[in-house]
Amino acid sequence: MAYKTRLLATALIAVSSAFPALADDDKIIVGFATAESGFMEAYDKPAQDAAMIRIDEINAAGGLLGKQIEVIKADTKTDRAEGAKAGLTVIDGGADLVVVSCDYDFGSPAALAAEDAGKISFFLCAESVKAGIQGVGPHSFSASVLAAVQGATMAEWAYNKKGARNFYRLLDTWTEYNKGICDGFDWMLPKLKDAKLVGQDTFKNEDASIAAQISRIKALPQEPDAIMLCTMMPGAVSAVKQIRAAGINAPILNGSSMDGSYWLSAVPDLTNFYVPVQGSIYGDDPNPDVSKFNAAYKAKTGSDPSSQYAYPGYVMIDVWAKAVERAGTTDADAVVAELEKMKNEPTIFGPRTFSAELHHQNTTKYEIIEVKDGKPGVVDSWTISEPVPLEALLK
Amino acid sequence: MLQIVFDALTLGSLYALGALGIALIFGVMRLVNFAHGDVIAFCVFALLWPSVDAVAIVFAGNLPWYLLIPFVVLVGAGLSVLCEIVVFRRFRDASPATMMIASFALGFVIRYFLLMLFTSRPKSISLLPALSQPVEIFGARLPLLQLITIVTTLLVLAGLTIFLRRTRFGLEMRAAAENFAMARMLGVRANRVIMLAFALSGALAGAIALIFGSQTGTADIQMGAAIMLMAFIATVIGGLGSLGGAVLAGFLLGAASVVMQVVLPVDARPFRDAFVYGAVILVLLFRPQGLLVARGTKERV
Amino acid sequence: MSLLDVSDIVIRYGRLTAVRGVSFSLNEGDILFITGPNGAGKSSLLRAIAGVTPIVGGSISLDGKSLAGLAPEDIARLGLSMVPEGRHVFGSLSVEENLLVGTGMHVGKNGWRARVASDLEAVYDTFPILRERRNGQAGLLSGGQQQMLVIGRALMTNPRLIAIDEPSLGLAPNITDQVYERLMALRAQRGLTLLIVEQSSTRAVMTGGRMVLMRGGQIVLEGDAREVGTGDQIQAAYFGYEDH
Amino acid sequence: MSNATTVDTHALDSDKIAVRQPSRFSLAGRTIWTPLLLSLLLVAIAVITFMIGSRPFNQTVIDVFVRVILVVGLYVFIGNSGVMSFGHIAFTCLGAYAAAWLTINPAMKKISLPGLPEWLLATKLPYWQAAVLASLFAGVMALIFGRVLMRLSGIAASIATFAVLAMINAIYSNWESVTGATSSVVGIPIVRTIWPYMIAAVVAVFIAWAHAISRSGLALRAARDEPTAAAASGVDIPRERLVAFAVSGAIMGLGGALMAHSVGVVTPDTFYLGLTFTTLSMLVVGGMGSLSGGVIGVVLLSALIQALRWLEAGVPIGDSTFAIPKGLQEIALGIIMIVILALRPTGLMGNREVTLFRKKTK
Repeated sequence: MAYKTRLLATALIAVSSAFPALADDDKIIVGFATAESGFMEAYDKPAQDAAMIRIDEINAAGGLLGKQIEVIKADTKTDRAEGAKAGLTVIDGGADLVVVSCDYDFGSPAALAAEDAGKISFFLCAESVKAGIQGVGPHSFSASVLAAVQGATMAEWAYNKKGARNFYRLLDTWTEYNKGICDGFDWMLPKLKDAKLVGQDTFKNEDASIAAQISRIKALPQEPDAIMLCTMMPGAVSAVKQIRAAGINAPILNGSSMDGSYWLSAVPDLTNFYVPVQGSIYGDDPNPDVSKFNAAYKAKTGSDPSSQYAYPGYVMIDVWAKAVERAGTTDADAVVAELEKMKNEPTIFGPRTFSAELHHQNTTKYEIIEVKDGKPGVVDSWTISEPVPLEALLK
Repeated sequence: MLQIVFDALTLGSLYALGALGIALIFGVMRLVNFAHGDVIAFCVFALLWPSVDAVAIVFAGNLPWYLLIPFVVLVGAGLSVLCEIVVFRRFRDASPATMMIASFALGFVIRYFLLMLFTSRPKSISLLPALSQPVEIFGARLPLLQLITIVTTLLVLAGLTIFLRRTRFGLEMRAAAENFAMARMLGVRANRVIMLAFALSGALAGAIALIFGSQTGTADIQMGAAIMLMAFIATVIGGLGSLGGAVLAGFLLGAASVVMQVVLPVDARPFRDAFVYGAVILVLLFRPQGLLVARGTKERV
Repeated sequence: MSLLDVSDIVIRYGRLTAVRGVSFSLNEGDILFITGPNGAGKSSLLRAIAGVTPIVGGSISLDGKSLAGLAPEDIARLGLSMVPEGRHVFGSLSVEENLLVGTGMHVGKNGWRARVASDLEAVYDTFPILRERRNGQAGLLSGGQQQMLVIGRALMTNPRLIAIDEPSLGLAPNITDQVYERLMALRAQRGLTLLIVEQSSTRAVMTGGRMVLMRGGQIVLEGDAREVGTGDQIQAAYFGYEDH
Repeated sequence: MSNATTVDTHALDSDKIAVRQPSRFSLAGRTIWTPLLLSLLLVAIAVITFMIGSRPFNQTVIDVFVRVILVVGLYVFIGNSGVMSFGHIAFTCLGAYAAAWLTINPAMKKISLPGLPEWLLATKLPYWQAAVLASLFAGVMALIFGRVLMRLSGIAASIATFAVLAMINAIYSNWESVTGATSSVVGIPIVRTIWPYMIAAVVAVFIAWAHAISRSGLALRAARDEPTAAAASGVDIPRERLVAFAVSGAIMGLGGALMAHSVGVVTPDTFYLGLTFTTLSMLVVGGMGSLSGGVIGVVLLSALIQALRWLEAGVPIGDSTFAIPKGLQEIALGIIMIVILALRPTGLMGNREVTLFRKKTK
């Protein structure tokens, strides 16, 4: 009877793939409450594939604490209410680690459900400071780097390496991520001697045309030395294309979300365009392990990563597994304590630090990708001179 | 100053073409077609080969322009007519609310169909790259595309006007838009006129797809939605059933948006849309029937 | 064989029955008035004949061909032109454009261009005011002019039968006289068959022809207009003094 | 006969007879079965869910109850007035944020929403008190907007309501210090038991019913079916519409507050076109002319969605699993909606209400 009821319940809730496994001492369960459909799928899938690579590696090497890692999944359908359900589903399935969607807004309902149940949650690649203690609770982490670090990195690098002094700031008010990049830029700019903001404007990602914003840049007495463009796909491509079509050739600085060559065909022969990345997908990363990972990724999915956003998934399982190993248990509080002890913990994709105040990266080493004549490649690497302080992040 | 005029005209052109596509169908069957935005998106995706990879596999997009343009326009017209035959024909006698929800459901189907074939990741395409060059005109430096957008829109408007004023089809459509039942009693074939309206509307969606696609360089399943909304509003404040009103209101909305972007201080600029929509409410309060009222149009919503 | 045969038709709106079992027939060149008080079902009857309102019982045939299931435009193409109540000119179209809307059915036939041009001339000859205003907006015409326009427009389809709903509604008596005068002249010239709905029988009596009187969705009186259209009998029938 | 076209199914329905003043009490007695039966349905769903005891399913049903509230809210205005509104989700947004303001821990509020007035920053209420206040706030805002908008009718009114939604969305998406702009507002206490949602849904159903049989509701429906006659007999249409607008705004606000507590985060884009169309579709598919239509539309469409998800996830048939491809669920949902509307243009329920005595309704 109990079995029947459970079967009925399972049928009704439509758990994807796995039937809820009973709490089983022989294995450790990682639950993915991520988007398998809807628009977040495009962002969650690569990171999740990367996470699976690390899980397979661990299992092949004998498992974690001598147990195999098993994976269960529930689809959030890129919907917040569904996200909460997906979170509850994997928790009911016995997940020791709840992995949630890449974006804070879409991942938080599941993360809050995990926090409620006293489980560790990890955002696949969210870059808002809220993806962690500040927006979920003490058991929540993000595997990526704060958006503000990206803006700050680009500002400082362009100042030092490109001699940029006159900056222009163009913000797409669509998401917190975009604002985060510009926040980091705003924090860094006053620290750069002689650097100044010659103008700023906003637009909306879905704007059919940003002609008015571009006219404002062109009305400046002289073209700025660099344009800090805080935006993301799909509007970003349109913005870059329109800026170049209007004959503005100043360097354009961006966040990591513009990494990838898949969109470059839209702006033929794009030049003077820069993005910070955690690792290069173009096969030219100074760290050979990155290229090795790329090969493993290709073997698993059939293609190279399309952007750097696959990498945090790998990092996530990597640091979590290390913490579990050190704690000797999957108990949430013990693992959190081990994670918070990590200071510049080396990973393939740069060092990671967690503390009792911040479960996110407020500084890291970034590779700088330059797009030149339509070809992207690593040109430099940069670490900001000081971490972005919590006050600047919470402003 | 001249720059602002051009910017306003560029944005207004897109809205005007969109509004026309909605007004044409509204005129003949009192249907507010919420699927219009998805038809626009479909036209852009028709250039790509279905694939779930991040990199777009360009298919028809590589055609030379003299084939590309008719291709996209025909795809739009074809899909639109298909919608009419398969779906809307069954809703001739339904209430406007029912038709509206049906059109929304249809748009939903088209959107998720695209999503299944192409995933949700926006795809980049280089459409008519030659147009991304700047040109000098009256001392203002403009992207060639901006100029072409405006000229195209004016040509489309002129062409449509001639079509409606000088041809028998046009005459029947105008009569049907004004009083559909009466036109039928005079032997005007309902199905043909409605199909023609859908074909024209779809062709306009194709035109928007081309302009928008070459402007943004992106194919995104959501891309039609923003234009569709503005176009819908333009259709209403222009005076439902009035094609001229729809075009006028489309340009006005474009102008309002650009002017607000220019005059508002930087802190208030994110609130631009709130001001634009506030203006829409004001216009509606003072001219509830729209700017240009089509005589004899009976409201049935 | 008669041109129009209406046999035992029933029309319902929801649970409300508007016409219950009406039959009549009309020969080529005939003139028939349908009269009766408001709500008698006259307009419904006319709309059913034109294919606008569906019938739930009975049959209608034109020239021996059943009209069941035909769309209004198909019926118009068979030669039945309907002039509904309230005139319905296409206000934003010009007068001439209004006249041309109904000529689509001739397109492609042998020599149709010349035919349309001569039809147009004929209408202008019948209603000279329309020629004067040919390029003006139809919505700006006076009521009488609009009535002439819709009749002219109906003629442009080259119909065998014209069905007119209340041609005198809202018109001054002398204008109505003019309209009727033209209609009678057309009937004489072209052998046109006329089906006219009017509330009162006055016109029918003045003009002559056959007349039926409807009340409560049924025909309560029929005969030659000049015979039955006057006197106590029609009074009683009109106001329903006697029970049927 | 001249208005034969407008003599349609509504011509003689019970509403009109009611307007001719029967006793209010007998009307209530005659129609009370509708809210009772609908509530019974909701209670039954809640009890079954409780007995199954699955947390994800519990969450699913909570969602259904929230939607019931929203769709009932829509019905109060759209159903009774016949005016399509694309803007009601604006009041859901107002309600959700108001609930957030009232329930978030003051310490957290000071950091994330520093622009709130001092007294609000210091307030922390239990969720049910907050929900009542949020609902009142949304109702008052609806009253204010309604005073301006209700002068309009037809599609102009529809667009104006949409403009209100777009305005509120633009403001809430950018007012950094008060709404947190586009970022999620967090720290809203999450309520995961099903009973408060069920109670709120039942309350919404009864409010809608009480409004429908009130003098104002009856007059409004008379005006919907025969505007000329109603205006001639002294019905002040804008005023009756305003009453319905405010009542429905308050119900939408209640729904918004509960929505906030069901997920624990609010963002402005939750309360925009997606939710607008989902709820409108449920109302129209159910039958926008009746309260039962709204409730049954939500329950049936939600069940359909769940069934399709279940198929998408795979159903074991014998030894093999049958599953429809990913993404097909939405396509199927759209097609099914179109088919339902094509077959039943006035929705599943048409203009009828569920009741025990079939004679009393048609």
